[in-house]
Amino acid sequence: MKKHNNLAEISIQTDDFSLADEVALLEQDNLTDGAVVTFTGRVRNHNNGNAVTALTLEHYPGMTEKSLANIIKQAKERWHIGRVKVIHRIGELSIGDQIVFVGVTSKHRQDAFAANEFIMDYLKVSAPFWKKEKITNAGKISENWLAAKDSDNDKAKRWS
Amino acid sequence: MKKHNNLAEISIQTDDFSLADEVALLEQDNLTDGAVVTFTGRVRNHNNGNAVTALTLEHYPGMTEKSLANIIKQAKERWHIGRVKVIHRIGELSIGDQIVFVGVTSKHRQDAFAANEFIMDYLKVSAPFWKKEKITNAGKISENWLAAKDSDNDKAKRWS
Amino acid sequence: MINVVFFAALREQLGCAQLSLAADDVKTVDDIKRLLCEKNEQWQQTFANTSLLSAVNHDMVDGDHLVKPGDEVAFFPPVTGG
Amino acid sequence: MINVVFFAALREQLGCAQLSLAADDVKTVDDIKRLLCEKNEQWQQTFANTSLLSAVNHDMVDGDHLVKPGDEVAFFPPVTGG
Repeated sequence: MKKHNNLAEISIQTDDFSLADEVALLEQDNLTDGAVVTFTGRVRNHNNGNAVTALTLEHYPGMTEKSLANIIKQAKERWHIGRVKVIHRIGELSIGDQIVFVGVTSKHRQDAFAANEFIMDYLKVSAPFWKKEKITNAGKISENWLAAKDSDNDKAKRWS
Repeated sequence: MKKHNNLAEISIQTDDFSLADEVALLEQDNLTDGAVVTFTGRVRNHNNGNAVTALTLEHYPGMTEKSLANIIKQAKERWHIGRVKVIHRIGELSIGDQIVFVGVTSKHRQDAFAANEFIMDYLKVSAPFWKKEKITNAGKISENWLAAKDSDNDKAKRWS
Repeated sequence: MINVVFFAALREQLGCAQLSLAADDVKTVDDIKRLLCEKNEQWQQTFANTSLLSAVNHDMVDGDHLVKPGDEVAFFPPVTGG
Repeated sequence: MINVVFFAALREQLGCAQLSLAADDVKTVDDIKRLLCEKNEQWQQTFANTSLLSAVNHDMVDGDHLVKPGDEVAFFPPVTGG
């Protein structure tokens, strides 16, 4: 495989991203990996029964990148994967907006599926991002920091 | 969720497909599903140590569609998933070409990951497609029908 | 009549993609296989491959599956798509 | 000096994003927490939340983790990205 030094594996950004462009980068000059698995997370219009109208994402600059790099490193130690890309947006987002992208290539699909889900599961519990939702409940608008879910901890524990 | 009758879940086609267009269709008017998982399979340049130069895909018209519809039905019974799209190309393909696409949306990412991998695992062992590879070995070009892999049967058995 | 179809390597080995059989003498998929093997040595050898799969009316079935006039019966090697 | 930073709901509850502490009196992350709780009732109540996480120099750590001058110590609620 040709080296691709210009492809940073991690991007924390306010701007939107293009799924097609990201996958094209993962596949470029990469004819050995036949499998590409992507995960895209978007802002839903509902959460816990409330109508969500917008989302703000805060992060801890520096630690976020370090945390994600560590997760990717672990994934590469556990599975035979080729290229990895993780994008997470920060700032103000609207309903339907893309929040997060994880793309993984591999020779065999099982590795790409497992590594992609592993990265998402650990991102959810160990990468320092926080969501604040703007919700409408009975006509009243309020802003709430999301509470972490036990189910996310359970998902991450499956891998250990 | 708005009904989308114009979105066929299965397509067997000679033409290439656009990942971006397919994901856009899965997400269109779909603000309840926050998770989108895609799998894309491409023609690799190597297989079993031989240099692959091209691939021909044959299928059994009618049975292929029925088989894939049955796999999708099973996936919907096992997991809470929203929309599904399966595309499989047939005919002559070149190195790097896209062969297969599976896209699944869901409210919770775990369902989309599991359903997507389930669909691929069963497609591999029960959908009537056959690959013939054009390979170069020690300067000699030959055409070989691919042999089925035991590992694919093992993967499918994991789900039962 | 029963419509019998062959795919991929099997089709190439037999040099035949499709044939029609009178339904009188056959009750099961295995009966059809036996009848085809009587054609000649080559068909017999080709069908000796135990990994061959069979389908009736687009559903994968075992050898003891019953067939009736108008059915489409298919024989093919293990699948390799995806 | 030790640089202490706060994020998300914790930052809003404290009304503080960052402060500096003399490193003399603190050996561990828990020592810093204790020192912050002495500021006033509100800080004490806010840090009573047992689910708060801590990091030193961008690595998640437990309360008994040792700190030294120049370290960046962070406190924040459980993460909710993705």
